[in-house]
Amino acid sequence: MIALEVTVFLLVAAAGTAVVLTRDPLNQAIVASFYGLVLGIMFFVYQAPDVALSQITVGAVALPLMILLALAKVRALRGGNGEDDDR
Amino acid sequence: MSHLPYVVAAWLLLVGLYGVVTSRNLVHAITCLSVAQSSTYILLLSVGFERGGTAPIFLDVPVGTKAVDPVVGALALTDIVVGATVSALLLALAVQAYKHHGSLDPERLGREQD
Amino acid sequence: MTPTLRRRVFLVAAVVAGALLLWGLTGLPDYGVYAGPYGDVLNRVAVAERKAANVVAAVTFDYRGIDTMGEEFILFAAVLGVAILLRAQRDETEQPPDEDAADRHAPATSNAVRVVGLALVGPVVLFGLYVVTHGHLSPGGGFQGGVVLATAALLVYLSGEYVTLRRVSPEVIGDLAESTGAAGYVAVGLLGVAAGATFLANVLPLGEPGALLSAGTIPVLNLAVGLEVAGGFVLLLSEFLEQTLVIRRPGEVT
Amino acid sequence: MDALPVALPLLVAAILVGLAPVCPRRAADAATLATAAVVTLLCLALLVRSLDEPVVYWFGGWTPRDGIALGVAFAVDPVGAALATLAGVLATAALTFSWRIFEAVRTLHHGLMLVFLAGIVGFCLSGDLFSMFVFYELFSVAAYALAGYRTTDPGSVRGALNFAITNSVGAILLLGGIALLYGRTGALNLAQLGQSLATGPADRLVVVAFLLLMVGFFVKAAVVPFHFWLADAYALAPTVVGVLFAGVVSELGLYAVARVYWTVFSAPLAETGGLRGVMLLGAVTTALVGGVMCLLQHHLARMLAYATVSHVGLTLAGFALLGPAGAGGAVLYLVADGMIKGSLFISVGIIDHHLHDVDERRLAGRGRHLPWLAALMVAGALGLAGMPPFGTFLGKALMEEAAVETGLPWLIGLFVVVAALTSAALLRATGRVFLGPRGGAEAAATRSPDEAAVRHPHVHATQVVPAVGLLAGAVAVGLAPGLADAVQDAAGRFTDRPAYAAAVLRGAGDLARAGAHPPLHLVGPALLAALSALLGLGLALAALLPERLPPRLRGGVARAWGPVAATLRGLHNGSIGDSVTWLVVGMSTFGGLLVLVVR
Repeated sequence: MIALEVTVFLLVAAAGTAVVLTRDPLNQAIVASFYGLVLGIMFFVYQAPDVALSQITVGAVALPLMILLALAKVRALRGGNGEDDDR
Repeated sequence: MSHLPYVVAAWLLLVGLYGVVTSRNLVHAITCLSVAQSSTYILLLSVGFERGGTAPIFLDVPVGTKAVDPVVGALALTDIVVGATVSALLLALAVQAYKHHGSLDPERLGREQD
Repeated sequence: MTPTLRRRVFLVAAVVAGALLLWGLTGLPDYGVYAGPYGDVLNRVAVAERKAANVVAAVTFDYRGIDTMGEEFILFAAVLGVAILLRAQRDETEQPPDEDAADRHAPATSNAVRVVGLALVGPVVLFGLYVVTHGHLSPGGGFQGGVVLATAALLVYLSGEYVTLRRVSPEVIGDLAESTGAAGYVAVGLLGVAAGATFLANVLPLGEPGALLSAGTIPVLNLAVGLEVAGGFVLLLSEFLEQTLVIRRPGEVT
Repeated sequence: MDALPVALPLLVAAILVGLAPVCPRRAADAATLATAAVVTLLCLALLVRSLDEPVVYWFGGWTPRDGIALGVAFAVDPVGAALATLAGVLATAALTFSWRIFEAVRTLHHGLMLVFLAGIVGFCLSGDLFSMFVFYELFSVAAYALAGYRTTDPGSVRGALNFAITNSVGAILLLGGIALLYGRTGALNLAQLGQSLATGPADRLVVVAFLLLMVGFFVKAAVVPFHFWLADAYALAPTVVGVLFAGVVSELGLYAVARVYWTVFSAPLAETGGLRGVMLLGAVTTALVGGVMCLLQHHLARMLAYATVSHVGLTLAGFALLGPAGAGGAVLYLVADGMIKGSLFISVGIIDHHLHDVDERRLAGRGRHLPWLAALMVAGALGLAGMPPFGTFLGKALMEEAAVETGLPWLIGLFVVVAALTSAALLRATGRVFLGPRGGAEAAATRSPDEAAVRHPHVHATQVVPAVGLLAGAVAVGLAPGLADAVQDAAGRFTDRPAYAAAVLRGAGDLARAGAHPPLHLVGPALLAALSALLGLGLALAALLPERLPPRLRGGVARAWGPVAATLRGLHNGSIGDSVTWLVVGMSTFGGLLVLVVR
């Protein structure tokens, strides 16, 4: 196995672990976006450019965006309710 | 070493589930679930990978060139769409849960016993 | 279970599950060795049979086109679900947002951001269309291109033209695009039946590999998927956005 | 045109949603109901056609080459077609029920219902493992949305979240299993997978792939301990959805367990006698936990949800005998049981609609003016108990005979006990609501003071007819002449891997027609069913009139029962984290046992 592949695999494992260990959802969305990008790169290494393109548009852009919007929505609700929540 | 990607996939599955189980925030849990889901993309593409193969696109290379499996590519594409849409639906449910309970903490989604 | 107990129970079970997984996974052929016949056969015959240079596209939209139909309707169902959940919520709590309110609540955006954002819209749309229409030739296709197109709509929002977007009503457009694309996929499938073959049979002229008009129904299905995915993601994003904007009070930062 | 039962509802769903802004509500209702009815008829037609030989339909015309499947096939046999028909019948009944009362309904819900139905039908007909996964996700995603949309009820959102997260984990494991099998065989077609695995032993990859696939389906079927998500999701869903959830969704998980075992794994795992024991362990645990939990409920829909868990255990026991006789009985039982639960769910929906409550204690005595509804519930309870003439009786009789033949006669005891538990819960609730005294002081306090002034909505015929119709269907399944033989024939083919593979991969329809089946002994099973019903009635009476019991017995029962009840209630706390943790615990336990028995 060539060094590039091993590096990418280990990077993916580390990034995925970082997503889980980032407990604050706002920061987590950023880390998840990075993870999506790394996965996309891994799929290029796998000679699967179709999948890589999907993964980058969805995993690195669309999904983190939806997470951010959902959090913004929750924040707006909190403002509306005057309630607080322990994140 | 020849099984490293499989190990990575198993690791991501379990780490993602660990996140779901220990999460104190629904949005966090949903993102962790998507990490667990991503293990399947890796597993699928790994089993279809052929050392030295090109992408299965025969525009500039002639048919017959050694190429990786196109089927796992198609499966992984479907898988990614499924994962993303389920995450979107879960996020909408989480927003809804916040509205009812004023919290995203899964432990605080109160439950009436009967 | 208390959180601590649950974590412990999980960790014990996960160690066992992980050992089982690794034990089973080592039964796979070594990484980099592809054993099965399926992909090899398709790589050999697909270009000749389907005139599609991109074999992944041929698998996605022809050999296993029924899976992709299912996948499109998974997206369709999820978007419907999000719409039902978030729209119902809106009806419960808020007064119907009128144009004035939307104007007032729209975020203030600097002119520079606005210009850059709008300048990007054109190229992004073009790129999205390219990706959708060349799915049978190069990496990409309806799904990837559709997501790109949906982000173009988001750019319009980011550049502060949210009010413009509202006038076009993303919900109506999104619903329509999404359902047209989804129905279109099934309709192409029925075309095969109408032509006397089976459902999803590729009955259009196949052309020559590498040409834009080739591979029969594959580019048509790509268009249907592109339409559906673009509509679906516009809906998803706008449902979440709508929520945020209508509720947000003036002066609050998101 | 064998794709139509899936393509038609999807097409109508897309059109309805596209036309939502301009489509009148009644037109949307009518189109949805008509589509569900047409799908039912199409599936029924497939069922009839598949009685002679399997209907194999290759999408895009990609018939296999040299035994290699290039495309995806629907491989329809009577078992799959019967389940698809059941889904169609339940959907038609549920939509009829909602014709008059579902005022919050919008075209979007109709779209989701049709997608849900199409997903189920596709899942039942598919002969390709990955397509099964796609259809599994299709009906699941529709189900998550349908479970959570009743946004006025906070519990429904929590239930939907737990449902969606736990089932998504199940789907991930399922896909992992598919990837493992694909890596070994390079095939996705069930028949081809079976052919490929038949040449080798049950090595570690086969065992772990089997584990992952089974766990994925066990989650859907709600086999203990993969069931913790079920009660909230099913019980708090709207009636129109709950009918399908309780009636067919769990059954789909069981169907997939059986289908995948027999088409793919039956050859390499054939030598492992211990497999039967492991599966039976899960079946017995599920049946008992579900039965006891059912008895502990006072929320009527939740009671039905746990009755579902319990009967999943019974049906799994039939499949776990790993022979055609048990499988045939299980399939018959599953279809009849699904219709009975659907009918009961509709009855509960009528109670909810009419009396605005579904809690047995608060409802005490308030149903006295609805004797016909009481009759429907009692009939349903007897159906659950497996009394003749319901189809559940015939199914159970077949399973009991298979258990004896397999040398496991003690299973009959399980059937009796479980049927008694679930019917007891329902009889108790029916007695309390329709016959009992109006609630005591505690119930009165929780009831609104001006309840007498509340006008009870009229009960429409469109609500009652589907409940009666489904019960009639369950009876018809039990009485249809020659059905027992047909079921045994179908089960023989369902469990015949080489014949299935030949039909799918080579289009060879030369099926060894099963000879005449020996006549079933029905007197013994009828006595056992009567015993179940009597036990159930006795338990129900004891619960309703505890003061009539001897004090010593009452005290003893309370001491023994109390801790069990408290423990079980504590475990079923609706927590998402717990649910996923139990899933992993169940997976490692099941996996560990598999490793021990597969040698």
